[in-house]
Amino acid sequence: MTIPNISNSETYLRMYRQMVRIRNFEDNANKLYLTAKMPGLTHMYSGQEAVAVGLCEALEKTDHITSTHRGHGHCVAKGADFQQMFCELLGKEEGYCRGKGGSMHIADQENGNLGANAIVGGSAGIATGAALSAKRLATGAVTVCFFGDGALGQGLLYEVMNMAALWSLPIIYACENNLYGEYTHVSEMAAGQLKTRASAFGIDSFEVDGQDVLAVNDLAQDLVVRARRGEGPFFVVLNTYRYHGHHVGDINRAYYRSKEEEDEWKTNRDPIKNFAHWLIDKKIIDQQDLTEIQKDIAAEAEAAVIYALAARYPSEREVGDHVYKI
Amino acid sequence: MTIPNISNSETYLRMYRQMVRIRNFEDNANKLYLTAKMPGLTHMYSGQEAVAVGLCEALEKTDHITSTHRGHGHCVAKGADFQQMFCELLGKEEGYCRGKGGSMHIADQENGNLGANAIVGGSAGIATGAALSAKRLATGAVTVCFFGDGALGQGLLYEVMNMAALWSLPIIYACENNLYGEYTHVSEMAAGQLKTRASAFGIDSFEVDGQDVLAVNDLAQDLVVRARRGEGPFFVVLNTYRYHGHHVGDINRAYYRSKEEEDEWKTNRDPIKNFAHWLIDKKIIDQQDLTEIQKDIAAEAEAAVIYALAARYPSEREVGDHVYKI
Amino acid sequence: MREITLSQAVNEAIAEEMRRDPTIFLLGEDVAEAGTPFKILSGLVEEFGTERIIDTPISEPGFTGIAVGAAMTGSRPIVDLMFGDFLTLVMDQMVNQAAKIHYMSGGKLNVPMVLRTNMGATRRSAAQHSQSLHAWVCHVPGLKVAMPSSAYEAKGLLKTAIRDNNPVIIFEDKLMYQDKAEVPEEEYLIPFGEAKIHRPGRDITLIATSSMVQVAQQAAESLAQEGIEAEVIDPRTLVPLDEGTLIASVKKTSRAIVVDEGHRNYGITAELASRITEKAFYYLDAPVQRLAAMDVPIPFSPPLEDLTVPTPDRLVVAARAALKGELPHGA
Amino acid sequence: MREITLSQAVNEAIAEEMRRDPTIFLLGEDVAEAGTPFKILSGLVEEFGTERIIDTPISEPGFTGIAVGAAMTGSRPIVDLMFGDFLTLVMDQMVNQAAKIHYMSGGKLNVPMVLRTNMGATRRSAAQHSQSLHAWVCHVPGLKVAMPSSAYEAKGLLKTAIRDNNPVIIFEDKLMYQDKAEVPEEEYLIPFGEAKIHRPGRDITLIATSSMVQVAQQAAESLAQEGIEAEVIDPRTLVPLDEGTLIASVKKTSRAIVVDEGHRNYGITAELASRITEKAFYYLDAPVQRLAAMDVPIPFSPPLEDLTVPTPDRLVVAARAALKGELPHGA
Ligand SMILES: Cc1ncc(C[n+]2csc(CCOP(=O)(O)OP(=O)(O)O)c2C)c(N)n1
Ligand SMILES: Cc1ncc(C[n+]2csc(CCOP(=O)(O)OP(=O)(O)O)c2C)c(N)n1
Ligand SMILES: [Mg+2]
Ligand SMILES: [Mg+2]
Repeated sequence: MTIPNISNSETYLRMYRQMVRIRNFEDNANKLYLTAKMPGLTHMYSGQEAVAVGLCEALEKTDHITSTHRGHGHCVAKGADFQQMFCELLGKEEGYCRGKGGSMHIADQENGNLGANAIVGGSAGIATGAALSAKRLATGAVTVCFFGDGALGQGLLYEVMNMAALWSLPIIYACENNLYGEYTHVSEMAAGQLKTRASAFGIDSFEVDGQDVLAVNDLAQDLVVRARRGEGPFFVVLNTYRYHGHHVGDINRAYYRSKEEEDEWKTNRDPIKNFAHWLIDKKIIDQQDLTEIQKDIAAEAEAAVIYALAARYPSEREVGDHVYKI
Repeated sequence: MTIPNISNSETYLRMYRQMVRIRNFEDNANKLYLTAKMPGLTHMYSGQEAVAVGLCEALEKTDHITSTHRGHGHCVAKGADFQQMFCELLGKEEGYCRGKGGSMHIADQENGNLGANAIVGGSAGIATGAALSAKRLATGAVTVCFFGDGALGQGLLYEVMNMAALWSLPIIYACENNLYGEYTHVSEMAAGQLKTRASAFGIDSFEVDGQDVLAVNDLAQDLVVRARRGEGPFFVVLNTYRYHGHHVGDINRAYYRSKEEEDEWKTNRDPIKNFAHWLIDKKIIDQQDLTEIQKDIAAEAEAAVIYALAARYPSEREVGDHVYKI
Repeated sequence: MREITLSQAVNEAIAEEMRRDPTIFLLGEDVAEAGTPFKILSGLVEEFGTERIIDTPISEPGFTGIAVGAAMTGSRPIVDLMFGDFLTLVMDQMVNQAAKIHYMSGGKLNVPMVLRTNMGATRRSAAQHSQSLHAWVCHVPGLKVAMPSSAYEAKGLLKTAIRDNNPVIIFEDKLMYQDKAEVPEEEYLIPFGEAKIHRPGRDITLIATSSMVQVAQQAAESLAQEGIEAEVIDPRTLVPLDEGTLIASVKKTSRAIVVDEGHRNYGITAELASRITEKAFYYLDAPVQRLAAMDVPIPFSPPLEDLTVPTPDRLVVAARAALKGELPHGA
Repeated sequence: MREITLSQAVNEAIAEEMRRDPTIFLLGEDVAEAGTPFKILSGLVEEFGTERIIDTPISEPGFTGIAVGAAMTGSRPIVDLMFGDFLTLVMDQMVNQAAKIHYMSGGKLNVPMVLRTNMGATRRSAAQHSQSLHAWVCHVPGLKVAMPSSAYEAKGLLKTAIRDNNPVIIFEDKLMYQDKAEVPEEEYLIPFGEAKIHRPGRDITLIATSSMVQVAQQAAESLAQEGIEAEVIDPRTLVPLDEGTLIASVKKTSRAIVVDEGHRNYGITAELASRITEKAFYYLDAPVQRLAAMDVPIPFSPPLEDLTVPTPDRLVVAARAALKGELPHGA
């Protein structure tokens, strides 16, 4: 792992906090599902925290991201607050989308999150368009397009990467390779080497350990600077793992992946645990303060859940609003 | 060019004849357009003959091809006859598709031509499906999917190449790089190196001079054998040029390509002229016999045109037929 | 007769047909070991192997196109499109290719394939996983469209679809997969273009598709308690459409309501209402009414989502209005 | 007033709006130096440069998606979709993304974009280049749909579309690009949701879209010679729809025919006929009739192709039948 830079302590701790916040958010979302308090299904990000946090910490608030069906992590990492997020998951009026979007469409425009997307690969066009907009309007904004290994199956991605390359757009395509698309292993879904999918378009492509938040962040910092200078686009494969099932209801997973594999990642490659060790090791924080952080976040999450459970649904009149913007 | 193999004289001459047949077909089609005898527009294949002939001569009748909006050359090369082709171009009952398809949808199932396609890239799925069918039903058939450099913009192609690679399908993706998609140069449409578009999927990829029928045919023979053995898929970029405009009505081309460029290809890189020189050079045929071949073909084409012009339109009752197969 | 779920009915139909005809294969996402997220296809890969139950990458346009090409060359593919909302991704392959190839080739080529997909809201799946988009494909000559309303129809219609020589799209309601119905032990097929009268009645005709047949039947029960005898008819296939049965019923009852879960605006209720009005105009005592999904993207929030779909209560209200000859929507 | 072609009208609308608002840009295939295959956009790249008139690769889903994202982030893109038949390729971006984003985000995000495309047959372009697919997008809440019937409407509707804060799809008839009409020198906009009465009449209402307005006007001329006064109405936008004007007319004339170049089956004529019937039922002396494209893929062969579209003659025959109160199609 990287050599610590003491002037970065703040940043390190913020990254730690954000990863813990994501994990806490997900644990609570899962609980809401298991206790039948959440409508529908949802997809847990737990295990992949270093990806979202490592990348988003390299961005400004005015930079954009697009997200996926597995989008809570991106949303938290880009600066969202728990209360509005839980309200959205429960379909409440105070949710980020007034309860109309739900988990799979959560968006947080103020922080530059253009939204989760329930069409696999569906946000690749949106992200590339945001980058074109930024370039044309000279806003200086960079866009990160998050998508999974499964989205590599979608032709749309190749179409927009080609245009991003032709037009040197300020965008980073972030492929979170968590090894599975639903119940199918990436090796059954993707021929060849993942990285070359983008280098075929002349796009500078990278591969990084998605469990190592500092490695992700270092690379991201570098690419964001370069993208702002007009040297984009870039493509990054981030190797990671999802701890839960494909969605909260996917409990019996033995037919597509082994318990051993899951345990290996959870035990030895957990991005939060490993980063905590490093922080302590490097004397950036001690165990007691870390525990304090964890407690604070747990309390914040719990309060948000309680708030959201008690919050109002949108009024029935709203069903017809927002079909068209006046 | 290749060292002649005297036992191949027959093949050489058949390839020559097929190239001349395509050129004659196109010249007549263009004349029909210019004299306002042909409905609609059509896209000329002239200049690209070595591609269609070099590849199709490596195929059996039972092998499949899919074709494009610029499809007359593929159709002739796969064994179609002039009369039914001209009838189709004129919308006559005796056309390959009873006049219902026209130039952009000409198909010749008996000879394995699954049809031209007016959706750029639209036949990539069909071709790959034919290859899957052949593999599953163990027919031994190989499919060649013809498409232009412009079709590299379509995401569908990447989706099906991925599956062809995952499933080792007996298919050859033949990318005819004639440098333009309509009025736009390939360099404005395609980032990176064309060949790597397929090697990114682990597909064995090749580049060949598409004006050299022997080079094309040598490679094709090799790949067809390998595809039948289950070593497919393959991808080939064939560098070539279209002599006419994008379609017969595209007369003023100076704003997108120079007269000099056109002349260079027509004068120094004509696939038919150069092959004729080679045939004479290698004493496979003399000029007199060549001229005889040309005359025969011209007569065949002329007769077919006269026949087609006089042929009947389908009866009005037919308009409702073939919407569904009973 | 035994009872099975709609999910089992689909599974049986595919298994029976695959045993009969080795040229049939099935492809889609997570169809093999996973048996689809809805577990509809469980067990098929064990019987037929991964050569015939084929897991694909997440490439809807690609694998649909592959099915078209396979269908043109001696195979009879079944495509599993995980959500009906993904029709957006396969329109080119279905509409510009599959639907037109037989016609464009003057009858020489044909495309015997089935696209199985689903429809229906109120599953709290939000706007991109709740649509009922069958109106689009009904508008395309060359495609056939089936809408099973129970396990019984699901099996019989799917078997017919698989044997059809044309591209057929079949929409299953997601919320009905666990619904049971009586299904014969012995083999049966349901011909296309034959509507089914689920309940006879003389006062008003309720024409309903897919899960709306249940809605109509519940409404008919309620209406019966008020002395109103509703006839409930299920067209079963929208293309081809059994116009005759619909019109005969309306000529008898003089009133009709069409109920469907697609959006109301420019949806299939308009076509059915127009066909009836055109051919039974002088028998009608009131305009044919339409009940359909509200013209809004489907909201996630449960209390909002529940407002968007037709319900028995709303149908009963509409029926009472029709019987009074009132115009719909307060016009 | 000066006369300009529909093609010039489109060009002017875009140029005027681009001068006014620097956030507007246009993208599509062969739009810059080539000015599109129809030469509609000639001259724009010279004025606005390749940064604002952007040639794309042949990637309809891709560049449409890019437009959606650009529209969400401060730009107002215009997409040029070369043929309406390619709607098949952009349905996901338009329907699952553009149409729903405002709603799904609870009103926080919006997508001010225009998709310009075309429609119309009899150009001998065969089944994949002749379709009129507007019914599909009319069915999707969140999209607006405009159908200009002349150069005048083309300019005014397009300017309104560009200023709209929602995704708008505009269908131009390919065969009308060279048709001229009077167009004011000064700036004007045509509001959405306001039908235009092209010709007043008391005996029958002819509701026609796009080029079918010309067909209706010709039919009206012929009918006038028989003493039948037809009112010709052009809805101009199908979403939003000016139901009021249509219904007021039918209440006056008691008879109506809807004419459109999309396929008849499950097409837009059904919705318009249903709306009228629902709200003017007791004023109707005959069922609303529908004239539309035949339900076949468009054949290449000219004598066959000409059979597939509505013509003035066919409309006159239908109008006479309606006036006699006959049912359509010999029912
Ligand atoms: C176009 C489309 N196809 C299929 C699905 C169903 N689906 C939802 S998530 C998913 C797997 C996605 O895999 P990946 O991109 O690797 O993301 P992950 O779930 O691993 O985060 C699938 C197939 C969908 N939502 N959209
Ligand atoms: C999906 C689609 N987009 C656009 C077009 C219009 N179009 C027809 S041919 C063509 C250029 C194709 O270029 P290429 O693939 O290189 O083939 P070539 O014409 O050079 O043979 C275009 C853009 C089309 N027919 N289909
Ligand atoms: Mg994954
Ligand atoms: Mg080309």
